Amino acid sequence: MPCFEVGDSSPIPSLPERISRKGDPPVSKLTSMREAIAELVHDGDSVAIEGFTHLICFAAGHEIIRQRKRDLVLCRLTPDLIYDQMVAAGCARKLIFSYLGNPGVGSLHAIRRAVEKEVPKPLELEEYTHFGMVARYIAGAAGLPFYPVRTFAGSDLPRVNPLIRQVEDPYGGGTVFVVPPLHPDVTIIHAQRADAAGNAQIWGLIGVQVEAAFAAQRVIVVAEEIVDEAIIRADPNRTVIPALIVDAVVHEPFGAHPSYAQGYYDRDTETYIAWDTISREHETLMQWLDEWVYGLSGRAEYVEKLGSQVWQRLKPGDAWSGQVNYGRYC
Amino acid sequence: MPCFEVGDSSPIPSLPERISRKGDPPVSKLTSMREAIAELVHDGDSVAIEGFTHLICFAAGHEIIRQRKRDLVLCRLTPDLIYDQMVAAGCARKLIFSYLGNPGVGSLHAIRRAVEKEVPKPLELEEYTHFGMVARYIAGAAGLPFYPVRTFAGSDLPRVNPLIRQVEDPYGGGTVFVVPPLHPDVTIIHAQRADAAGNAQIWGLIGVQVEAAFAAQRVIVVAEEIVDEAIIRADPNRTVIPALIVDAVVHEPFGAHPSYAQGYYDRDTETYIAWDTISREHETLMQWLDEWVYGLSGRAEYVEKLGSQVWQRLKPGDAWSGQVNYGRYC
Amino acid sequence: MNDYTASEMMIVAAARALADAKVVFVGIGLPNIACNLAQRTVAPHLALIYESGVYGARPSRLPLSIGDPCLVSGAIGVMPMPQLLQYYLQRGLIDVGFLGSAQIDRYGNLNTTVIGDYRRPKVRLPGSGGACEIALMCRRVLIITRLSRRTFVERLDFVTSPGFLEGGEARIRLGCCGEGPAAVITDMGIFRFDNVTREMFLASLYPGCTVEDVQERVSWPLRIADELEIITPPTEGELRILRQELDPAGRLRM
Amino acid sequence: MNDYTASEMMIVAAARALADAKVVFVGIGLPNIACNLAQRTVAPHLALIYESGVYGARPSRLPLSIGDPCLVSGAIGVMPMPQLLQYYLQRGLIDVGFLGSAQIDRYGNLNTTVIGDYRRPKVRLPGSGGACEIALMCRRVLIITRLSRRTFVERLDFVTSPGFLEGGEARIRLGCCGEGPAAVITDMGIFRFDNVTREMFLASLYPGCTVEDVQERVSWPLRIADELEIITPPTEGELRILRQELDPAGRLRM
Repeated sequence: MPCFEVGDSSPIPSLPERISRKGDPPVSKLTSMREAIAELVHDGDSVAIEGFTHLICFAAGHEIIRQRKRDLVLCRLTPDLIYDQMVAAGCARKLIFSYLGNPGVGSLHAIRRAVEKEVPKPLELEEYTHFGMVARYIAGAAGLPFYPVRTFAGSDLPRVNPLIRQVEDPYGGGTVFVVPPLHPDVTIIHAQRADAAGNAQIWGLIGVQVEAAFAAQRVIVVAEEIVDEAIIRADPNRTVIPALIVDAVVHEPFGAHPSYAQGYYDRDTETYIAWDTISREHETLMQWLDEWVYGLSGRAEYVEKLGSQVWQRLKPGDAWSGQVNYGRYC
Repeated sequence: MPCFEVGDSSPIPSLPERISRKGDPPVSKLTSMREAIAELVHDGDSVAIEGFTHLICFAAGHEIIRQRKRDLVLCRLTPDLIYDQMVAAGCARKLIFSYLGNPGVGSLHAIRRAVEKEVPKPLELEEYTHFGMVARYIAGAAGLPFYPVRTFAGSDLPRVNPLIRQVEDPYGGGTVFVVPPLHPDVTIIHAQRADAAGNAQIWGLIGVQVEAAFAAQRVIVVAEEIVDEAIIRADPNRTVIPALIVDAVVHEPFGAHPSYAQGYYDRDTETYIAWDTISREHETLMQWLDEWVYGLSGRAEYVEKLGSQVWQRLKPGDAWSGQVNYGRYC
Repeated sequence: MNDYTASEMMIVAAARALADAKVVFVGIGLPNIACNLAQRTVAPHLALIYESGVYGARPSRLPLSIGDPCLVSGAIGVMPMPQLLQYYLQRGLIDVGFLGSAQIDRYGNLNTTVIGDYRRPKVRLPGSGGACEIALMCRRVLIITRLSRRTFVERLDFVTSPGFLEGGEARIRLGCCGEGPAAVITDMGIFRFDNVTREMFLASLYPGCTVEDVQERVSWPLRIADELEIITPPTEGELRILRQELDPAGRLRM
Repeated sequence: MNDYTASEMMIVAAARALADAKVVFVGIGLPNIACNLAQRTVAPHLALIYESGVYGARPSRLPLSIGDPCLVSGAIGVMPMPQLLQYYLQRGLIDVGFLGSAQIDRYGNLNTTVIGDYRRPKVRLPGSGGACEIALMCRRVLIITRLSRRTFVERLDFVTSPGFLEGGEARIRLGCCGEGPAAVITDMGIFRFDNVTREMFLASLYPGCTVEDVQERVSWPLRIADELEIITPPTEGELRILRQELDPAGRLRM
């Protein structure tokens, strides 16, 4: 029985090369999206572009499509439009997921076509619940061989997914389900701000981004703003990703659209609703990809093509956090 | 074999009464320290006054001593001065812990006297590593029957603590150590600020406070400042404890001294160093308790007795966090 | 105001079911509207929790998704998903969870995964998302779904989220912390579950609906309460809030 | 500047051992001074991690405790302990951990728990704290302790933190992610560990110290490197930083 698939590395991760490669905090890792994807995402890799509704890095997904990466294992709780597009473009061979829908709208038609009709090609599914996926990332981030959860009991999911197993509680409480660690080859994190070394801060929904990053072999941080390290150090409790685990930093304003960045721009629900029509036929979807992905050089052109009226519509009002005093101790 | 001791409740916590008692967020739970301890801490209870160096609620510990609570099972990673004082005062029958020292200074003499010489009475020890204790709190907070950790291997601790057990990794990685959940009867959390319902925000070291609170049956929040709910809602990512799990809220400025509150007052290292002398003999320690605990009505008198010079010495300079924009969406 | 749609009645019934709830796990779509209506009527202090990581949301608009930014600004707390799923949901702190379903059987088991065979599905549905853990861990589960023989089936093609399994004590033997489905709120009436057999029975009807209407849309022979309650129609107050604040576009009136 | 104390030499030797380290788990006391000295000399980009939950600290003063507020203000990140212990330490991201000990045996196993019997101890020591997981999970462990026959014992009263256990392959069979002790830095010289037997051997001496001085303070017959290195004494620069910035009170000179 294959107990570790692509995306699962050995239960005891040893990361000597990572530390020596990434360890120097002051080194700038700033690069372009094109270079980051070219260097760090390879055909056949397992890839996690996470973010629960919030901060989904569409800019990275589009660049992967443009560079015609193939045979990827795509990991995400909710594949969302971004993986629907990547599957339609033929980038993926497999999905590891927990909810296959366009939230509040309906189906993800491209993924359904791949599963039900093998268009443009077959797509393997490895399925969990949200909590099951979250637990796989936790185990990956924590360097644990498995993670116990009280979900799955009574469900048919363990019957169709042999990676969901059980262990006996040594304190007499019966059996409990467990999942194995998920170690994506690459995790791509979108953040509101980061410094050039990759220390990143997020506010609003954090989802499972921290776990997905620590679980991964390589991490790309994409940020709305690149800030001085002093901004990060002024509020260390806000830091979610340390430079220590980051391989590349990309400055890509509006890189999450039609997902959103709290405080920067709103979720573009119109695009999510429109996708239902665009994606119903493979041909119209491919036309959309031609126009909005293949036909553009990158996110800057996408932002321009979308036009200022859209950005105006998506601009939120202000709601400031207030600030706290950490104190100066000397 | 007793697999659940005091402080361990059933592996599936059902908390119907808790929800109905604490659920209404807008209800004020403000009370005095005296009433909170009298109502919520009972003889024989397991009690966690957590906070890793930071935000240790000495005010609550002193009130427990004043009210002459008995037979408590005291849970804390580092018993620190506060449990040394409570043990000397005869409040405790057992410690669940992982590091028994006065950090950077030396021994905790009262606890050593209890263990080595049964003065003033015997003290049972249940011992873990830091990570083991943290894992017990995580299991408690998460409603899990056990929690896996890669520590303990090769150590003698599992030999002397039968609650540290092993399970077999169902993915073929060998055995892994586990600890059972810790469910304190009461957890006392000190925070920089909270609203009257108990929603609490902390910055600086958070330690294991969140886990200790969610693991507990009852929670007392003690805060340096009581703020309007709007302050909490302005920065929701800063919230660590929700009113949902809080039974009482106490406003107790300087309640953590000689521990500290980041941005409010410094750790009083002089007191930590002086404790080494005070606590070397049971008699001098009891005289100190007479003067600083039994002889005072509460924290307000302690603050006054300590004197403005000390508070001036402990006052930090300013180091503001800056603020972030959450955005107004309507 | 006397004319209202079946959808409106369904939402109102769902909101009323939250009268004694303190903490609710909010789903998107109908449950979202019901929770917001409850907060404005029977349960003013209802704390809304979203699995995206939000506690104590005060949405200023009706969000399309459970991860909408309007749920974050002004919330009491926002946290990583591991914390919400483990410390709130798995810890047993949530009163009520709402679920919908593509298929439901008489024991309240739900299928949102596939129609047909799992490996070669006729229709690939979204899957569990958080439904399985909500079904297992919330103290009570309210199911909202419209009546139809395609939905109310003899046998599920796939069990995504367990209700009472094969009935009787089966769920208790699972050892999960939630008590299971409390009601199925449909567009014609409300089902509850027998305390012993755990089979659902028709407990109440909306005004103007009959037992026959319901039976026609359920694949198994219905069990019916001895005293079938007739639900009070939506009040003017309920309809006003629903139409003016929560459904200004009138989608529930279509 | 030619006169320096054994304590100063020991700190300087420990700091130099961090020359190629990127991320160090900082303990309190001597390790704390050594890490700060390394950051100012051989390892300017050294990231300091404290198990209290701090990453990338820039302490403005020498803290008495690893939870001091000066470690928080101006740090890169501050996080709950579960995150630091699991995602950094257990995940294998930390290069070097420092440990002290009350007892150490020839395989680098450490005892900080009890002298005497565990149930009826002659002396109750602090216990593990984070030492056991640091010993298991940091890639390399540096042990700092003063030489004495009470410390360097034939057999530990209690194994708090495993080194190479009974030597040879024993540690590898544990399956932990760290490689084990790399060196024992004392006040007279430095021990390293044989690659096969995993027994410690005297690898270098400080100027003016002899093998006999060391043997006198170790309970077992010493193994000694074929070519015993003599450590370069503290440089003027090292001593200046140590005395002016890190130990102005002169505690290391006593």
